[in-house]
Amino acid sequence: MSTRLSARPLSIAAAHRALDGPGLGGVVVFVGRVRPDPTPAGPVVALVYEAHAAPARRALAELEREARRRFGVERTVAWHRVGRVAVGEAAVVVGAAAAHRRPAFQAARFLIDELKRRVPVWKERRARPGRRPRQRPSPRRGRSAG
Amino acid sequence: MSTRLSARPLSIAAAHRALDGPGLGGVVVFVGRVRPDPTPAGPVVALVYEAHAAPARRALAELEREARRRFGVERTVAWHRVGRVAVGEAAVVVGAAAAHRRPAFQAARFLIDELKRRVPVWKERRARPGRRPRQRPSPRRGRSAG
Amino acid sequence: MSRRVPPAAVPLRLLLFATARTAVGVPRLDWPVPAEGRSADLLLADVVRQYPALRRILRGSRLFLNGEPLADPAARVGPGDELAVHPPYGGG
Amino acid sequence: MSRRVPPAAVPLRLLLFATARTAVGVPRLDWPVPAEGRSADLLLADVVRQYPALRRILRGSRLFLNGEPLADPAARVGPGDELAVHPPYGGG
Repeated sequence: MSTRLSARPLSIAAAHRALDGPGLGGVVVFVGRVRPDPTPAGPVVALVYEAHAAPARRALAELEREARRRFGVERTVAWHRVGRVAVGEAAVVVGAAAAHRRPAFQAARFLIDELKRRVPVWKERRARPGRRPRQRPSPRRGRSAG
Repeated sequence: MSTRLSARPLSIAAAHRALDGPGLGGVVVFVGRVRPDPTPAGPVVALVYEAHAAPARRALAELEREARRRFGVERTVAWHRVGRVAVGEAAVVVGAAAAHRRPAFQAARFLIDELKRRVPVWKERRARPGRRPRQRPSPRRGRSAG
Repeated sequence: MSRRVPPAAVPLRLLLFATARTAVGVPRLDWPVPAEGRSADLLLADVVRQYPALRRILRGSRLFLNGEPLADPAARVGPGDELAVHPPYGGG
Repeated sequence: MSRRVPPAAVPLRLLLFATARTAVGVPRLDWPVPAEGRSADLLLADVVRQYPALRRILRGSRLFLNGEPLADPAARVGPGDELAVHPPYGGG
Protein backbone atom coordinates (compact mmCIF):
# COMPACT_ATOMS: atom_id res chain seq x y z
CA MET A 1 0.00 0.00 0.00
CA SER A 2 1.53 3.24 -1.09
CA THR A 3 -0.05 6.66 -1.02
CA ARG A 4 1.83 9.81 -1.83
CA LEU A 5 1.01 13.49 -2.13
CA SER A 6 4.21 14.93 -3.39
CA ALA A 7 5.63 18.22 -4.57
CA ARG A 8 8.42 16.31 -6.33
CA PRO A 9 8.22 14.43 -9.62
CA LEU A 10 6.52 11.04 -9.46
CA SER A 11 8.78 8.18 -10.50
CA ILE A 12 7.02 5.66 -12.70
CA ALA A 13 9.86 3.22 -12.15
CA ALA A 14 9.32 3.52 -8.39
CA ALA A 15 5.61 2.83 -8.88
CA HIS A 16 6.40 -0.37 -10.77
CA ARG A 17 8.86 -1.37 -8.04
CA ALA A 18 6.20 -0.78 -5.39
CA LEU A 19 3.89 -3.12 -7.32
CA ASP A 20 6.45 -5.89 -7.66
CA GLY A 21 6.20 -8.93 -5.45
CA PRO A 22 6.23 -12.72 -5.46
CA GLY A 23 3.30 -14.20 -7.30
CA LEU A 24 2.05 -10.87 -8.61
CA GLY A 25 1.67 -11.88 -12.25
CA GLY A 26 -0.54 -8.98 -13.34
CA VAL A 27 0.44 -5.35 -12.89
CA VAL A 28 -1.45 -2.35 -14.27
CA VAL A 29 -0.16 1.21 -13.99
CA PHE A 30 -2.01 4.34 -15.04
CA VAL A 31 -0.13 7.60 -15.55
CA GLY A 32 -2.00 10.87 -15.94
CA ARG A 33 0.09 13.52 -17.65
CA VAL A 34 -0.54 17.24 -18.06
CA ARG A 35 -1.82 18.05 -21.54
CA PRO A 36 -1.17 21.30 -23.45
CA ASP A 37 -4.88 22.00 -23.82
CA PRO A 38 -5.81 25.27 -25.50
CA THR A 39 -6.91 28.24 -23.39
CA PRO A 40 -7.76 31.81 -24.43
CA ALA A 41 -4.27 32.80 -23.24
CA GLY A 42 -2.53 30.08 -25.25
CA PRO A 43 -1.88 26.41 -24.59
CA VAL A 44 -1.56 25.17 -21.01
CA VAL A 45 2.08 25.03 -19.99
CA ALA A 46 1.50 23.71 -16.48
CA LEU A 47 -1.15 22.81 -13.97
CA VAL A 48 -0.83 23.95 -10.38
CA TYR A 49 -2.36 21.42 -8.01
CA GLU A 50 -3.42 22.24 -4.49
CA ALA A 51 -4.65 19.70 -1.98
CA HIS A 52 -6.22 19.70 1.43
CA ALA A 53 -3.36 17.56 2.56
CA ALA A 54 -4.54 15.51 5.54
CA PRO A 55 -7.96 14.60 4.14
CA ALA A 56 -6.37 13.97 0.74
CA ARG A 57 -3.91 11.48 2.21
CA ARG A 58 -6.68 9.78 4.13
CA ALA A 59 -8.85 9.60 1.02
CA LEU A 60 -6.00 8.03 -0.96
CA ALA A 61 -5.42 5.46 1.78
CA GLU A 62 -9.13 4.68 1.95
CA LEU A 63 -9.25 4.22 -1.83
CA GLU A 64 -6.42 1.71 -1.59
CA ARG A 65 -8.11 -0.23 1.19
CA GLU A 66 -11.32 -0.31 -0.79
CA ALA A 67 -9.53 -1.42 -3.99
CA ARG A 68 -7.93 -4.30 -2.12
CA ARG A 69 -11.17 -5.32 -0.51
CA ARG A 70 -13.26 -5.10 -3.66
CA PHE A 71 -10.87 -6.58 -6.19
CA GLY A 72 -8.52 -8.68 -4.09
CA VAL A 73 -5.41 -6.95 -5.37
CA GLU A 74 -2.32 -7.33 -3.21
CA ARG A 75 -0.43 -4.13 -3.87
CA THR A 76 -1.58 -0.70 -4.91
CA VAL A 77 -0.14 2.70 -5.62
CA ALA A 78 -2.05 5.99 -5.47
CA TRP A 79 0.23 8.97 -5.94
CA HIS A 80 -0.61 12.57 -6.76
CA ARG A 81 1.57 15.58 -7.40
CA VAL A 82 0.91 18.93 -5.74
CA GLY A 83 2.29 22.29 -6.80
CA ARG A 84 3.28 23.18 -10.32
CA VAL A 85 3.37 20.30 -12.81
CA ALA A 86 4.63 21.13 -16.29
CA VAL A 87 3.04 19.85 -19.49
CA GLY A 88 4.11 16.27 -20.14
CA GLU A 89 4.89 15.53 -16.49
CA ALA A 90 2.96 12.94 -14.50
CA ALA A 91 0.36 14.53 -12.25
CA VAL A 92 -0.99 11.23 -11.00
CA VAL A 93 0.17 7.60 -10.92
CA VAL A 94 -2.05 4.78 -9.75
CA GLY A 95 -1.60 1.06 -10.10
CA ALA A 96 -2.46 -2.36 -8.80
CA ALA A 97 -0.87 -5.80 -8.74
CA ALA A 98 -2.50 -9.19 -8.33
CA ALA A 99 -1.90 -12.75 -9.39
CA HIS A 100 -4.01 -12.21 -12.50
CA ARG A 101 -4.68 -9.34 -14.84
CA ARG A 102 -8.42 -8.85 -14.42
CA PRO A 103 -8.43 -7.57 -10.82
CA ALA A 104 -5.34 -5.49 -11.55
CA PHE A 105 -7.14 -3.71 -14.40
CA GLN A 106 -10.32 -3.29 -12.37
CA ALA A 107 -8.49 -1.91 -9.34
CA ALA A 108 -6.35 0.52 -11.36
CA ARG A 109 -9.44 1.84 -13.12
CA PHE A 110 -11.29 2.13 -9.83
CA LEU A 111 -8.39 3.99 -8.22
CA ILE A 112 -8.15 6.71 -10.87
CA ASP A 113 -11.91 7.11 -11.31
CA GLU A 114 -12.54 7.41 -7.57
CA LEU A 115 -9.44 9.49 -6.95
CA LYS A 116 -10.93 12.12 -9.22
CA ARG A 117 -14.24 11.95 -7.37
CA ARG A 118 -13.12 11.67 -3.79
CA VAL A 119 -9.68 13.16 -3.17
CA PRO A 120 -9.60 16.86 -2.27
CA VAL A 121 -7.21 18.04 -4.95
CA TRP A 122 -7.79 20.92 -7.33
CA LYS A 123 -5.95 22.29 -10.31
CA GLU A 124 -5.41 25.65 -11.88
CA ARG A 125 -4.23 26.04 -15.42
CA ARG A 126 -1.23 28.12 -16.38
CA ALA A 127 -0.98 29.25 -19.95
CA ARG A 128 2.36 31.04 -19.69
CA PRO A 129 5.52 29.87 -17.99
CA GLY A 130 6.29 31.35 -14.60
CA ARG A 131 3.48 33.90 -14.64
CA ARG A 132 0.13 33.90 -12.95
CA PRO A 133 -1.89 36.36 -15.03
CA ARG A 134 -5.17 35.87 -13.20
CA GLN A 135 -6.94 33.22 -11.22
CA ARG A 136 -8.10 30.40 -13.43
CA PRO A 137 -9.66 27.97 -11.03
CA SER A 138 -10.36 24.47 -12.29
CA PRO A 139 -13.80 24.30 -13.85
CA ARG A 140 -16.32 21.92 -12.38
CA ARG A 141 -15.56 19.22 -14.93
CA GLY A 142 -12.08 20.37 -15.84
CA ARG A 143 -9.87 17.53 -17.01
CA SER A 144 -6.63 18.86 -18.33
CA ALA A 145 -4.87 15.68 -17.17
CA GLY A 146 -5.70 12.02 -17.09
CA MET B 1 3.28 1.69 -32.70
CA SER B 2 5.77 -0.65 -31.16
CA THR B 3 5.81 -4.42 -31.41
CA ARG B 4 8.61 -6.53 -30.08
CA LEU B 5 9.33 -10.23 -29.80
CA SER B 6 12.51 -10.27 -27.81
CA ALA B 7 14.88 -12.73 -26.19
CA ARG B 8 16.17 -9.91 -23.98
CA PRO B 9 14.51 -8.45 -20.89
CA LEU B 10 11.64 -6.06 -21.56
CA SER B 11 12.23 -2.57 -20.20
CA ILE B 12 9.16 -1.12 -18.54
CA ALA B 13 10.79 2.30 -18.58
CA ALA B 14 11.22 1.97 -22.36
CA ALA B 15 7.56 1.04 -22.70
CA HIS B 16 6.53 4.20 -20.84
CA ARG B 17 8.88 6.25 -23.03
CA ALA B 18 7.33 4.72 -26.15
CA LEU B 19 3.92 5.81 -24.87
CA ASP B 20 4.95 9.38 -24.12
CA GLY B 21 3.94 12.14 -26.46
CA PRO B 22 2.41 15.60 -26.65
CA GLY B 23 -1.20 15.64 -25.53
CA LEU B 24 -1.20 12.03 -24.37
CA GLY B 25 -2.74 12.62 -20.94
CA GLY B 26 -3.72 9.03 -20.20
CA VAL B 27 -1.25 6.16 -20.28
CA VAL B 28 -1.98 2.58 -19.21
CA VAL B 29 0.70 -0.11 -19.03
CA PHE B 30 0.12 -3.76 -18.26
CA VAL B 31 3.04 -5.98 -17.20
CA GLY B 32 2.65 -9.75 -17.06
CA ARG B 33 5.23 -11.36 -14.83
CA VAL B 34 6.14 -15.02 -14.39
CA ARG B 35 4.59 -16.46 -11.24
CA PRO B 36 6.09 -19.22 -9.08
CA ASP B 37 3.03 -21.42 -9.48
CA PRO B 38 3.23 -24.85 -7.87
CA THR B 39 3.93 -27.91 -10.03
CA PRO B 40 4.44 -31.56 -9.02
CA ALA B 41 8.20 -30.94 -9.39
CA GLY B 42 8.16 -27.84 -7.18
CA PRO B 43 7.35 -24.21 -7.87
CA VAL B 44 7.88 -22.79 -11.34
CA VAL B 45 11.27 -21.09 -11.57
CA ALA B 46 10.94 -19.98 -15.19
CA LEU B 47 8.77 -20.15 -18.26
CA VAL B 48 10.29 -20.87 -21.63
CA TYR B 49 8.38 -19.12 -24.40
CA GLU B 50 8.53 -20.13 -28.02
CA ALA B 51 6.93 -18.22 -30.85
CA HIS B 52 6.29 -18.71 -34.52
CA ALA B 53 8.18 -15.53 -35.11
CA ALA B 54 6.93 -14.01 -38.37
CA PRO B 55 3.21 -14.67 -37.78
CA ALA B 56 3.62 -13.59 -34.15
CA ARG B 57 5.08 -10.25 -35.17
CA ARG B 58 2.34 -9.77 -37.72
CA ALA B 59 -0.32 -10.65 -35.15
CA LEU B 60 1.13 -8.13 -32.68
CA ALA B 61 1.17 -5.43 -35.35
CA GLU B 62 -2.41 -6.26 -36.34
CA LEU B 63 -3.50 -6.04 -32.69
CA GLU B 64 -2.00 -2.59 -32.44
CA ARG B 65 -3.70 -1.39 -35.61
CA GLU B 66 -6.99 -2.75 -34.35
CA ALA B 67 -6.56 -1.14 -30.93
CA ARG B 68 -5.92 2.23 -32.53
CA ARG B 69 -8.87 1.88 -34.85
CA ARG B 70 -11.30 0.67 -32.21
CA PHE B 71 -10.35 2.90 -29.30
CA GLY B 72 -8.69 5.88 -30.95
CA VAL B 73 -5.49 5.55 -28.94
CA GLU B 74 -2.47 7.26 -30.42
CA ARG B 75 0.40 5.11 -29.21
CA THR B 76 0.57 1.47 -28.29
CA VAL B 77 3.10 -1.07 -27.11
CA ALA B 78 2.82 -4.84 -27.52
CA TRP B 79 5.98 -6.63 -26.45
CA HIS B 80 6.54 -10.28 -25.66
CA ARG B 81 9.57 -12.16 -24.43
CA VAL B 82 10.73 -15.39 -26.03
CA GLY B 83 13.11 -17.92 -24.55
CA ARG B 84 13.62 -18.49 -20.85
CA VAL B 85 11.97 -15.95 -18.55
CA ALA B 86 12.69 -16.33 -14.84
CA VAL B 87 10.07 -15.98 -12.12
CA GLY B 88 9.39 -12.31 -11.43
CA GLU B 89 10.55 -11.13 -14.84
CA ALA B 90 8.21 -9.50 -17.32
CA ALA B 91 7.04 -11.93 -20.00
CA VAL B 92 4.74 -9.42 -21.64
CA VAL B 93 4.28 -5.65 -21.65
CA VAL B 94 1.40 -3.95 -23.41
CA GLY B 95 0.20 -0.40 -23.13
CA ALA B 96 -1.71 2.42 -24.74
CA ALA B 97 -1.72 6.21 -24.62
CA ALA B 98 -4.46 8.63 -25.52
CA ALA B 99 -5.64 12.08 -24.54
CA HIS B 100 -7.96 10.57 -21.92
CA ARG B 101 -7.86 7.56 -19.67
CA ARG B 102 -10.88 5.58 -20.85
CA PRO B 103 -9.59 4.60 -24.31
CA ALA B 104 -6.14 3.94 -22.84
CA PHE B 105 -7.61 1.44 -20.36
CA GLN B 106 -9.81 -0.16 -22.99
CA ALA B 107 -6.98 -0.51 -25.49
CA ALA B 108 -4.51 -1.94 -22.97
CA ARG B 109 -7.08 -4.48 -21.83
CA PHE B 110 -7.88 -5.37 -25.44
CA LEU B 111 -4.20 -5.78 -26.29
CA ILE B 112 -3.42 -8.28 -23.53
CA ASP B 113 -6.69 -10.22 -23.90
CA GLU B 114 -6.32 -10.58 -27.65
CA LEU B 115 -2.58 -11.16 -27.51
CA LYS B 116 -3.29 -14.27 -25.48
CA ARG B 117 -5.90 -15.41 -28.00
CA ARG B 118 -4.27 -14.51 -31.28
CA VAL B 119 -0.49 -14.41 -31.08
CA PRO B 120 1.32 -17.71 -31.77
CA VAL B 121 3.35 -17.91 -28.58
CA TRP B 122 3.51 -20.88 -26.25
CA LYS B 123 5.09 -21.52 -22.88
CA GLU B 124 6.63 -24.42 -21.06
CA ARG B 125 7.08 -24.42 -17.34
CA ARG B 126 10.40 -25.11 -15.68
CA ALA B 127 10.34 -26.20 -12.08
CA ARG B 128 14.10 -26.43 -11.54
CA PRO B 129 16.75 -23.95 -12.58
CA GLY B 130 18.82 -24.83 -15.64
CA ARG B 131 17.38 -28.31 -16.11
CA ARG B 132 14.79 -29.60 -18.49
CA PRO B 133 13.55 -32.79 -16.77
CA ARG B 134 10.90 -33.62 -19.32
CA GLN B 135 8.69 -31.82 -21.76
CA ARG B 136 5.98 -29.89 -20.01
CA PRO B 137 4.10 -28.20 -22.80
CA SER B 138 1.77 -25.40 -21.89
CA PRO B 139 -1.68 -26.75 -21.06
CA ARG B 140 -4.61 -25.54 -23.13
CA ARG B 141 -5.60 -22.96 -20.58
CA GLY B 142 -2.24 -22.57 -18.87
CA ARG B 143 -1.73 -19.11 -17.42
CA SER B 144 1.39 -18.99 -15.34
CA ALA B 145 1.87 -15.37 -16.26
CA GLY B 146 -0.34 -12.36 -16.72
CA MET C 1 -28.13 40.34 11.65
CA SER C 2 -27.28 37.70 14.20
CA ARG C 3 -27.29 38.38 17.92
CA ARG C 4 -24.17 40.08 19.21
CA VAL C 5 -21.82 38.02 21.34
CA PRO C 6 -18.23 38.94 22.09
CA PRO C 7 -15.92 36.89 19.88
CA ALA C 8 -13.55 34.45 21.59
CA ALA C 9 -9.88 35.30 21.59
CA VAL C 10 -9.25 32.27 19.41
CA PRO C 11 -10.95 32.51 16.01
CA LEU C 12 -12.14 29.76 13.73
CA ARG C 13 -9.94 29.08 10.75
CA LEU C 14 -11.67 28.93 7.42
CA LEU C 15 -9.81 27.10 4.63
CA LEU C 16 -10.78 28.11 1.11
CA PHE C 17 -9.76 25.98 -1.85
CA ALA C 18 -9.93 26.49 -5.61
CA THR C 19 -13.01 28.52 -6.63
CA ALA C 20 -13.76 29.27 -2.97
CA ARG C 21 -10.32 30.81 -2.65
CA THR C 22 -10.86 32.79 -5.83
CA ALA C 23 -14.22 34.08 -4.60
CA VAL C 24 -12.75 35.29 -1.30
CA GLY C 25 -9.33 36.23 -2.61
CA VAL C 26 -7.29 34.47 0.06
CA PRO C 27 -6.74 30.80 0.92
CA ARG C 28 -7.66 31.19 4.58
CA LEU C 29 -9.54 33.48 6.90
CA ASP C 30 -9.46 33.68 10.67
CA TRP C 31 -13.12 34.23 11.47
CA PRO C 32 -14.45 35.38 14.85
CA VAL C 33 -16.64 32.85 16.58
CA PRO C 34 -18.30 32.98 20.01
CA ALA C 35 -16.65 30.95 22.74
CA GLU C 36 -19.69 28.70 22.99
CA GLY C 37 -19.61 28.06 19.22
CA ARG C 38 -22.03 28.68 16.37
CA SER C 39 -23.64 26.46 13.81
CA ALA C 40 -21.53 26.10 10.68
CA ASP C 41 -24.25 27.23 8.27
CA LEU C 42 -24.95 30.42 10.25
CA LEU C 43 -21.25 31.16 10.45
CA LEU C 44 -20.90 30.66 6.68
CA ALA C 45 -23.91 32.93 6.15
CA ASP C 46 -21.92 35.62 7.96
CA VAL C 47 -18.97 34.97 5.65
CA VAL C 48 -21.20 35.15 2.57
CA ARG C 49 -22.51 38.54 3.69
CA GLN C 50 -18.96 39.77 3.54
CA TYR C 51 -17.96 37.80 0.42
CA PRO C 52 -21.10 37.44 -1.72
CA ALA C 53 -19.25 35.63 -4.52
CA LEU C 54 -18.85 32.70 -2.13
CA ARG C 55 -22.60 31.98 -2.01
CA ARG C 56 -22.78 30.16 -5.33
CA ILE C 57 -19.55 28.24 -4.61
CA LEU C 58 -20.87 27.01 -1.27
CA ARG C 59 -23.90 25.46 -2.91
CA GLY C 60 -21.69 23.01 -4.85
CA SER C 61 -19.14 22.45 -2.08
CA ARG C 62 -18.56 19.96 0.69
CA LEU C 63 -17.55 21.07 4.16
CA PHE C 64 -14.77 19.50 6.22
CA LEU C 65 -14.42 20.17 9.93
CA ASN C 66 -10.93 19.54 11.30
CA GLY C 67 -10.16 17.33 8.31
CA GLU C 68 -13.31 15.20 8.53
CA PRO C 69 -16.38 15.47 6.33
CA LEU C 70 -19.08 17.54 8.00
CA ALA C 71 -22.35 15.79 7.27
CA ASP C 72 -24.59 18.15 9.23
CA PRO C 73 -24.15 21.80 8.17
CA ALA C 74 -25.94 22.87 11.36
CA ALA C 75 -23.22 21.25 13.49
CA ARG C 76 -21.65 23.56 16.05
CA VAL C 77 -18.20 24.90 15.31
CA GLY C 78 -16.06 26.88 17.69
CA PRO C 79 -12.79 28.62 18.45
CA GLY C 80 -9.75 26.82 17.09
CA ASP C 81 -11.77 24.71 14.69
CA GLU C 82 -10.70 24.40 11.08
CA LEU C 83 -13.60 24.57 8.65
CA ALA C 84 -12.72 23.84 5.03
CA VAL C 85 -14.74 24.57 1.90
CA HIS C 86 -14.20 21.92 -0.77
CA PRO C 87 -15.49 22.84 -4.22
CA PRO C 88 -15.81 19.89 -6.62
CA TYR C 89 -12.53 18.05 -6.85
CA GLY C 90 -10.31 18.30 -9.86
CA GLY C 91 -7.41 15.95 -9.31
CA GLY C 92 -5.80 13.62 -11.81
CA MET D 1 -2.05 -46.12 -48.31
CA SER D 2 -1.87 -43.25 -50.78
CA ARG D 3 -0.80 -43.68 -54.35
CA ARG D 4 2.94 -43.87 -54.85
CA VAL D 5 4.62 -40.93 -56.54
CA PRO D 6 8.32 -40.19 -56.44
CA PRO D 7 8.97 -37.46 -53.82
CA ALA D 8 10.37 -34.19 -55.07
CA ALA D 9 13.97 -33.40 -54.23
CA VAL D 10 12.76 -30.50 -52.09
CA PRO D 11 10.63 -31.62 -49.18
CA LEU D 12 7.93 -29.72 -47.32
CA ARG D 13 8.94 -28.31 -43.97
CA LEU D 14 6.61 -29.09 -41.12
CA LEU D 15 6.89 -26.77 -38.06
CA LEU D 16 5.68 -28.27 -34.78
CA PHE D 17 5.05 -26.04 -31.77
CA ALA D 18 4.30 -26.77 -28.12
CA THR D 19 2.22 -29.93 -27.71
CA ALA D 20 2.65 -30.76 -31.40
CA ARG D 21 6.40 -30.72 -30.89
CA THR D 22 6.06 -32.89 -27.81
CA ALA D 23 3.89 -35.40 -29.68
CA VAL D 24 6.40 -35.73 -32.51
CA GLY D 25 9.54 -35.24 -30.46
CA VAL D 26 11.19 -32.64 -32.70
CA PRO D 27 10.33 -29.04 -33.58
CA ARG D 28 10.46 -29.61 -37.35
CA LEU D 29 10.27 -32.35 -39.92
CA ASP D 30 11.24 -32.32 -43.57
CA TRP D 31 8.42 -34.30 -45.12
CA PRO D 32 8.47 -35.70 -48.64
CA VAL D 33 5.85 -34.26 -50.95
CA PRO D 34 5.21 -34.91 -54.65
CA ALA D 35 6.42 -32.25 -57.04
CA GLU D 36 2.84 -31.46 -58.08
CA GLY D 37 1.81 -30.99 -54.43
CA ARG D 38 -0.67 -32.72 -52.15
CA SER D 39 -3.61 -31.52 -50.08
CA ALA D 40 -2.55 -30.45 -46.58
CA ASP D 41 -5.01 -32.72 -44.79
CA LEU D 42 -3.87 -35.82 -46.69
CA LEU D 43 -0.25 -34.95 -46.04
CA LEU D 44 -0.97 -34.53 -42.32
CA ALA D 45 -2.80 -37.86 -42.35
CA ASP D 46 0.47 -39.39 -43.54
CA VAL D 47 2.30 -37.68 -40.69
CA VAL D 48 -0.26 -38.92 -38.17
CA ARG D 49 0.23 -42.50 -39.37
CA GLN D 50 3.86 -42.16 -38.39
CA TYR D 51 3.22 -40.08 -35.23
CA PRO D 52 -0.17 -41.17 -33.85
CA ALA D 53 0.11 -38.88 -30.80
CA LEU D 54 -0.24 -35.95 -33.18
CA ARG D 55 -3.81 -36.86 -34.15
CA ARG D 56 -5.46 -35.42 -31.02
CA ILE D 57 -3.26 -32.32 -31.12
CA LEU D 58 -4.20 -31.56 -34.72
CA ARG D 59 -7.89 -31.50 -33.86
CA GLY D 60 -7.35 -28.45 -31.60
CA SER D 61 -4.76 -26.74 -33.76
CA ARG D 62 -4.67 -24.10 -36.45
CA LEU D 63 -2.55 -24.54 -39.58
CA PHE D 64 -0.31 -21.87 -41.07
CA LEU D 65 1.10 -22.15 -44.58
CA ASN D 66 4.20 -20.04 -45.18
CA GLY D 67 3.31 -17.87 -42.21
CA GLU D 68 -0.31 -17.25 -43.20
CA PRO D 69 -3.40 -18.87 -41.71
CA LEU D 70 -4.54 -21.80 -43.84
CA ALA D 71 -8.30 -21.59 -43.92
CA ASP D 72 -8.88 -24.58 -46.21
CA PRO D 73 -7.20 -27.75 -44.93
CA ALA D 74 -7.65 -29.34 -48.36
CA ALA D 75 -5.44 -26.63 -49.94
CA ARG D 76 -2.55 -27.94 -51.98
CA VAL D 77 0.91 -27.76 -50.43
CA GLY D 78 4.13 -28.56 -52.18
CA PRO D 79 7.91 -28.73 -52.14
CA GLY D 80 9.54 -25.89 -50.21
CA ASP D 81 6.36 -24.92 -48.42
CA GLU D 82 6.39 -24.39 -44.67
CA LEU D 83 3.36 -25.86 -42.93
CA ALA D 84 3.05 -25.00 -39.23
CA VAL D 85 0.89 -26.66 -36.59
CA HIS D 86 -0.32 -24.14 -33.99
CA PRO D 87 -1.82 -25.68 -30.87
CA PRO D 88 -3.85 -23.24 -28.72
CA TYR D 89 -1.75 -20.21 -27.89
CA GLY D 90 -0.32 -19.67 -24.44
CA GLY D 91 1.39 -16.31 -24.44
CA GLY D 92 1.29 -13.65 -21.77
